[in-house]
Amino acid sequence: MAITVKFFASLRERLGCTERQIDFSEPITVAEVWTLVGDGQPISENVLIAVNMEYAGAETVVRDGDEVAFFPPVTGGGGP
Amino acid sequence: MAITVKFFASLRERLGCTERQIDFSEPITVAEVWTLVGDGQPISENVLIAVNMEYAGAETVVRDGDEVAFFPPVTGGGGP
Amino acid sequence: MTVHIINAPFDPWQEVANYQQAYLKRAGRFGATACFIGTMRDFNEGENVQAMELEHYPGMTEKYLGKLTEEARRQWPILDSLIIHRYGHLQPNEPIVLVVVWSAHRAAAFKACYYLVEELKANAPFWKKETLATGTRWVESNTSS
Amino acid sequence: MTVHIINAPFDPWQEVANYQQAYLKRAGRFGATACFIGTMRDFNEGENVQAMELEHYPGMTEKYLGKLTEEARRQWPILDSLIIHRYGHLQPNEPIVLVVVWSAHRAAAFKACYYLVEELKANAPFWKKETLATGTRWVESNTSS
Repeated sequence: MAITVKFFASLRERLGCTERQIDFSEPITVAEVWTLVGDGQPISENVLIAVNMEYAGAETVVRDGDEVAFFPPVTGGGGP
Repeated sequence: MAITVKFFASLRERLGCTERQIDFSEPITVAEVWTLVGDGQPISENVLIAVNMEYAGAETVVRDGDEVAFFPPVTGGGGP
Repeated sequence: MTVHIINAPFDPWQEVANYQQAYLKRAGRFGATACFIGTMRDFNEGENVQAMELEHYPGMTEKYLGKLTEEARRQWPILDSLIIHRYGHLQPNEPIVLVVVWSAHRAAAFKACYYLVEELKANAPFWKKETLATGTRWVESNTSS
Repeated sequence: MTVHIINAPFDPWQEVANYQQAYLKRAGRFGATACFIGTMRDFNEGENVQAMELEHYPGMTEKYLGKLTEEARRQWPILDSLIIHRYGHLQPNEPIVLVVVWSAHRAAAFKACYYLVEELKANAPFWKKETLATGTRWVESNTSS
């Protein structure tokens, strides 16, 4: 089983990675994905998670072909 | 002493008058102005009053040169 | 802080673009623009409306809207505002009123714009007379929303 | 119900005029148009901002804003909506986001527009990186208002 992992914004810069693939054989949670791709620390409250482009929690189980994204708090819209 | 009295919208049509002057010798309230210019009935809650282009109550005392206006509830802005 | 009471059709998007162009000396300062446009519909209370006569109280209208603008400025940190209101003969689909507020942040812009629109509808001395297929009628009261 | 995510400057007033022109088949039905424009300022947290890079999550942005629009439509009787959001390289005073809602009555238009703007700012996957005189910095959090 394989998933795509994406990083955005300051997290992308900090981890030095935009996108990577990871393989696994057992069902796996987003938190476990983070242990494979993250910075060695537990997921911070300042890291948001999306699975298949929808917001998700760290306990979400990911499946073959899923896209998991990690990113910092969003800052879109007008003004600062 | 003389004041100008104006009527607007459905009230203007009902009374058949846009503007008139009235003369008086004693201080006079808006309610008393209405008895001179109105339809013979007490001022209805559906008649709004402005004195010198500001909303006012029926007990307001008017002075020489004032402009008193009577009109129905307003219906400006968008939509109906 | 500008109020125009006009008796000819206007293009609200063009007006606000022009105003903002003239206002560009404040470019970079405003982060939020909130805007409302009220447009004449072709139906009201179940009837087709063919045209409308919009009467107002010249002088009091400008005075009231000027005071309203000042009150909004006291309540919120707004940078500028523009109100344009039609009077006279209107056809369906023509804009009746434009209210625009510029501010550094969105909450002030939204709240001030909403305030101006609600107060204008509640108190500005305008009256609508609709032309239906069967004749004319004065609109008796504004909808509450 | 339209969402555009674009990477070039846009004129919000022209866009909304064009959209409304295309949308005129509904002329006479909408009595209220509420509109919000977020514009890049040249200052933030006491510093002059010279430029901005706006990153987003292609795919998720469109998906999120599409769902948001559907949710607004469920909550209020809105006739149409238009959202345009920039990404890429921005200069001060350039519009970042345009949100427009058309409805028969003003309450629905105002409330839906406010809802879309607040939810967009809170959750749409965009990130701002500012260029200051001293270097670049990621904006860490949105202002609450």
